[in-house]
Amino acid sequence: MTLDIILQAAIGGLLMGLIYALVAAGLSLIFGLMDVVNFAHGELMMLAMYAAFVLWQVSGLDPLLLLPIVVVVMFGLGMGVYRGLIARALSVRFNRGMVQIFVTFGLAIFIRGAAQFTFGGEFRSITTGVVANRTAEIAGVFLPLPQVAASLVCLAAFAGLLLISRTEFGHALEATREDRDAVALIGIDRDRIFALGWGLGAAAVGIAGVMLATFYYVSPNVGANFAITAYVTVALGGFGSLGGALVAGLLIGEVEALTALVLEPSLKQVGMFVIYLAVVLFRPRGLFGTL
Amino acid sequence: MRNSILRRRRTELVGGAAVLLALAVLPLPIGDVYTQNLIIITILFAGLAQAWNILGGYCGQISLGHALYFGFGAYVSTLLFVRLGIPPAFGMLAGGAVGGLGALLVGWPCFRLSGHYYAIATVVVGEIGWLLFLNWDFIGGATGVYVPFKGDSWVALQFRTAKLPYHYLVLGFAAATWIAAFLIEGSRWGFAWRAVKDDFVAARSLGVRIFPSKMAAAAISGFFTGMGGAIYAQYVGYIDPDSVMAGALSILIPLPAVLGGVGTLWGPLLGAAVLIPVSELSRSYLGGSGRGVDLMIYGALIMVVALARPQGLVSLFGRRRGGPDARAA
Amino acid sequence: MKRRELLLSAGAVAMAGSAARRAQAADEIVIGAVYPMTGNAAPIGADAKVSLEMTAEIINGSHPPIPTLMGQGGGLPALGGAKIRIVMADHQNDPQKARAEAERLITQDKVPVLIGSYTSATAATISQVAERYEVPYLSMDNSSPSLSARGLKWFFRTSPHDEMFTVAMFEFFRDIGAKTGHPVKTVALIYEDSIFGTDSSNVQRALAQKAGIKVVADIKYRGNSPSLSTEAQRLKAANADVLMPSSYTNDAILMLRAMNEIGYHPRAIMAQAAGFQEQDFIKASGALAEGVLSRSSFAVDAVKARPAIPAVNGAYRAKNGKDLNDNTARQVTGLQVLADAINRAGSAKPDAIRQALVAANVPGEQLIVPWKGVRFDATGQNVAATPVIQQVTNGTYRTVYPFELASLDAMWNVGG
Amino acid sequence: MPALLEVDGVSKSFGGVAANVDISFDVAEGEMLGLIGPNGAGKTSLFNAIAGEVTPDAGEIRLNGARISGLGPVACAARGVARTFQVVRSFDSMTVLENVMVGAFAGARRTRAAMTVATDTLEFCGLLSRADRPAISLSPPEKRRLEVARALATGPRLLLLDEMLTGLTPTEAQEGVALVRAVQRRGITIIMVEHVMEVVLPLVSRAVVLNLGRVLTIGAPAEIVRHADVIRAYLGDKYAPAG
Repeated sequence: MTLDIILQAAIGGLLMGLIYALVAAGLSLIFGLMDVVNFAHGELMMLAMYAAFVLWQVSGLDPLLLLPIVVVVMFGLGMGVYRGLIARALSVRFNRGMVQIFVTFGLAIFIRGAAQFTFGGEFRSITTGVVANRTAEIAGVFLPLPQVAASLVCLAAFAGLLLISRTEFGHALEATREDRDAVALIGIDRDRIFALGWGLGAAAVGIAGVMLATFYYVSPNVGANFAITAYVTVALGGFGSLGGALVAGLLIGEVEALTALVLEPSLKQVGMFVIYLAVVLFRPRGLFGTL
Repeated sequence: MRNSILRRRRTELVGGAAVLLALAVLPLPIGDVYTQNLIIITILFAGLAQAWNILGGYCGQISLGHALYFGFGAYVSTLLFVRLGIPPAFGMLAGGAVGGLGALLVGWPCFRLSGHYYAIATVVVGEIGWLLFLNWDFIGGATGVYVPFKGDSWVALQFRTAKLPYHYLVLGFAAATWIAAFLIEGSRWGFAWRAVKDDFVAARSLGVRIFPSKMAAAAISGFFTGMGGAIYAQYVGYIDPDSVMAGALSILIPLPAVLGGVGTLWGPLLGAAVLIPVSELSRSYLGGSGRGVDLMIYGALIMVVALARPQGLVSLFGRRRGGPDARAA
Repeated sequence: MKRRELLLSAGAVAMAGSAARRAQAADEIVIGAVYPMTGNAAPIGADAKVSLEMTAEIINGSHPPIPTLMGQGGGLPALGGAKIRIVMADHQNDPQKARAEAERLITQDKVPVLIGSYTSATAATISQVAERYEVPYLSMDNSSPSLSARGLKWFFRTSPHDEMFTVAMFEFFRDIGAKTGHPVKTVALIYEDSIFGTDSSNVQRALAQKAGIKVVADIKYRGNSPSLSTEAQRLKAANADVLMPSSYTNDAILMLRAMNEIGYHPRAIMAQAAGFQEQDFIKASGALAEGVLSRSSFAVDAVKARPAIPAVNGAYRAKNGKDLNDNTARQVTGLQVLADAINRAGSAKPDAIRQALVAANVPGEQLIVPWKGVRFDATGQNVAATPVIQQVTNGTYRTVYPFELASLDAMWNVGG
Repeated sequence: MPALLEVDGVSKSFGGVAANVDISFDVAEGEMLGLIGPNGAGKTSLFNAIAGEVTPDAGEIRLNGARISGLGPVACAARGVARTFQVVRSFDSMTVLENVMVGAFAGARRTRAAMTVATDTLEFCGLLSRADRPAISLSPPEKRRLEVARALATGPRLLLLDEMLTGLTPTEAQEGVALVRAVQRRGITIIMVEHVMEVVLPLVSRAVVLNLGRVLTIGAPAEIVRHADVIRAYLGDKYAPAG
């Protein structure tokens, strides 16, 4: 267990951690805004991966160039999901918490079936691109370029989200988060804010999806592989806190990578879960949670 | 006026007996094994949904990790039978006890959390349990455990091809969960738990002890879920972590209760009667195409029912307690 | 009572649906095939559906005779040219659903025999149902050794199981070592934490010890996990002569990429097929797959020894756009053996089929697979199923062992 | 008459904000005490301290000589302290009768006994006609009555009413007052928190006036009204009496 092995695993953990963080950021944004845990979040990412794959297959362009298109598509999809489903789920008078969980769960199954129906079950991969299959080596440590590009884009996305939170729309988001009912008094159209919030959340997970598609396979069930990591990241970081999602994502990426080094890799997720439970039991709201 | 509750409970008891009788007679005219199997699975999941309902419905704790207790029950009963020769008729109760104990162990830390934090914590605990069982060689790990067939016997809960014995076994199980829910609804616990669910601050101010209420509900819910796991193991004849402890099961167990009507006596049964046949039939008759159509139908059904009937399908049958019709004031 | 009508109506729908199916033509034999049509292994189910239906067409159809078992067409001669029909069922890789589908096929579709099922967990419950209903279950492509070790009377398996596959791997190591002067001293095992991975690695560990080869890494990894970079890192550290993975398709793709990302190119990879034999894997891995060795029960390039390959493979390629592989070739062979057994039994009665299967003795030349033949032992296992070793050479698997069947010499840079 | 409740030097601050500072007073058995003061005077914080929701930083609260501060709401309820909430907290998934039964179970063991207690309490509070209606369908004043009924059903010795009469129409207020008087006639000690003086002063025998977390004055309603500081606290300096 020499030093460079640990360093290499740590780097791998860092790169994956940033992706977990961005996936979680979308989830945290939506939860923070309206107390809704989107159990179809992994499936939204899967749709973004398929969108990137299809556009790449049709156009032959580098997936990084396709990023803006997919982000816009996902933004629209996010708003559509809100208006079509979530708005109704929120207006329910009974068992709202439960209805919201199982509506998003039903959506997840539906999207998985639709993906299977449209694309079939094959495992597809984007095999070309400026960074595809290339690795930089610095002092014995290997930096796979697709992951590095993905991490940089995720960081940029985080910066974007933080910037947005500074803008007027961002303040409206924050205000709505603070007190959903009061904002109506000062002329903020709550529904529009929720729809934009969902659009933003879907766009964030869409970015993570496109970047993931550059080095990870695409299949109808790939969303499930990342779902539980995203929920743990959000709950650990604290629902509604973007900074929390970033820190928690990195922490979980590291813990997962280093546990796989020490324990039987099949148990690597257990390391991550135990840390989550330890933190949450003493700080129920997570590391930076305010809700 | 005074005994409106007693009158309602008497009609529920009569209704319960009628349904029990109907379900007891139901399989007799049906010769087709597939349909009998469908009914058995439906009743089993109706019982499991009612078991979950005791914690999730009456006490308001949305646990998304019940597959853990289901798995405990399945493994305890099967290992006692396969390795120690203890017949599942008793193994089932041991399985239930371990399920209840598991629910207490999980509840102890997790009940300090509330709302979505609690739900996510139960998902995580469920995953940990599944991963540990997957890597635990003593219990067979990923290879799973075969339940050897030793001949038709009620004690060993094994029958070669006969379906009726299994039908009455799961019917007994579902009836037990229904009776438990019925007794809870009318008891001091039932009122306390429902108060905890609706508003624990108000409940606390009336002397209701919050944490013990949740733990009691969890123990009973875990016990019946564990028992359901033991029955499932005897019925299927093979168990492995993926089939008795996976996350998908933790969603399937509460689903009928949520769609049928949470915190009601008939919700879980009605939800199971609609949901399970649809998912089984859509898979059997549409799954073969491999186009995922059955998943689309299943997903769409969940969304439509959850949105159209937030209080559950049970609210279609007259003004059920738990809130008037959605359109009322 | 409201609820009872609901249940009855559901039951009625089920029976109506199946009744329409059961009105089969008098001289038709329905075979129930239980495969994963949705879920992670969906592509396997889709390919199985094509390979089985293609084989049925060869057996039933009128076409110039193909020099293979039941290749003359025109249905089953001993049953007046009866046609065989395949009914696919979806088990979604869930043992309980596999059990329900098996029972449905037996009781509703009245199938006299079941075939399936790719994943070993589902084979466990299907074979139990077959045993209880006394209907033969012919496992086409389940490779877990524990399945045939349960003393089941109605269980048959044409395909070799992991132990027989692994024996072929170590025989290859011995012979290639002698031939090139570079024997294998160390191996690294990496396997999925499912029944397939666990069984396969247990056999590999035992045979490595017997062959005096040191296992320098023994890594059980989480299936479908988001990243395998740390696992690849541990393999790189071990740097064994041969890496022996047991993975399904998605993990196989991810594993090769993870190793490439940290600059680790194993000197040799000997895969327990499954994911590594899939077209998706080769397409997705591109150059990374070059030189990957894998055990296989099929050698598409062994045309000299198996003249029927071009015709059968051509028919499959016409329908599915790709060559037969380890899984689909075993499905074709299994169905041929079954059709021959039914024909020899001269009846569609499950017990007659079972007797015919017990008496089966098909010489290798009559198959498309390079086995010595098909002979079932007391446990229902085909003991004459001798696998080959293949190597990916510019994008396709070419047979490299046994040397007499090889279409080219193996690229072997162990101990170089 | 021995003091039922002794509030002895209670102080409580929330993150630097001193909600209560060194508050002391006694409440005799069967008395009706008012707890008044402008918004933000620390009434609710003190009220919650007595009900056990909040643990005082300093000082003690004793019921019948035994300390109850810091024991938590459940222990307080068990010792006979019942309360209503300023913002109504009814159990929406239950009927009116069932809501009250939850309170009744504090004393009753068996369901039938609890049902009897609940039914009698509903009759006493004039809600019997609504017994089988879902709690969620009641009008706001009816919901306030339900809270009182629920609290009464626990068989309390001390009833804490949190702004029960504010925001009511004159007729509703009158019905509310009639109910409070009826409760007092049953010998239950009552502390009424209100910020509208005209409503509470005619009802209570004594009132504790709080301002900025401190006790401004304690006394009979007649003295309270003329007390300079009270006027200034409520109406601001402009109206302070001359001299």
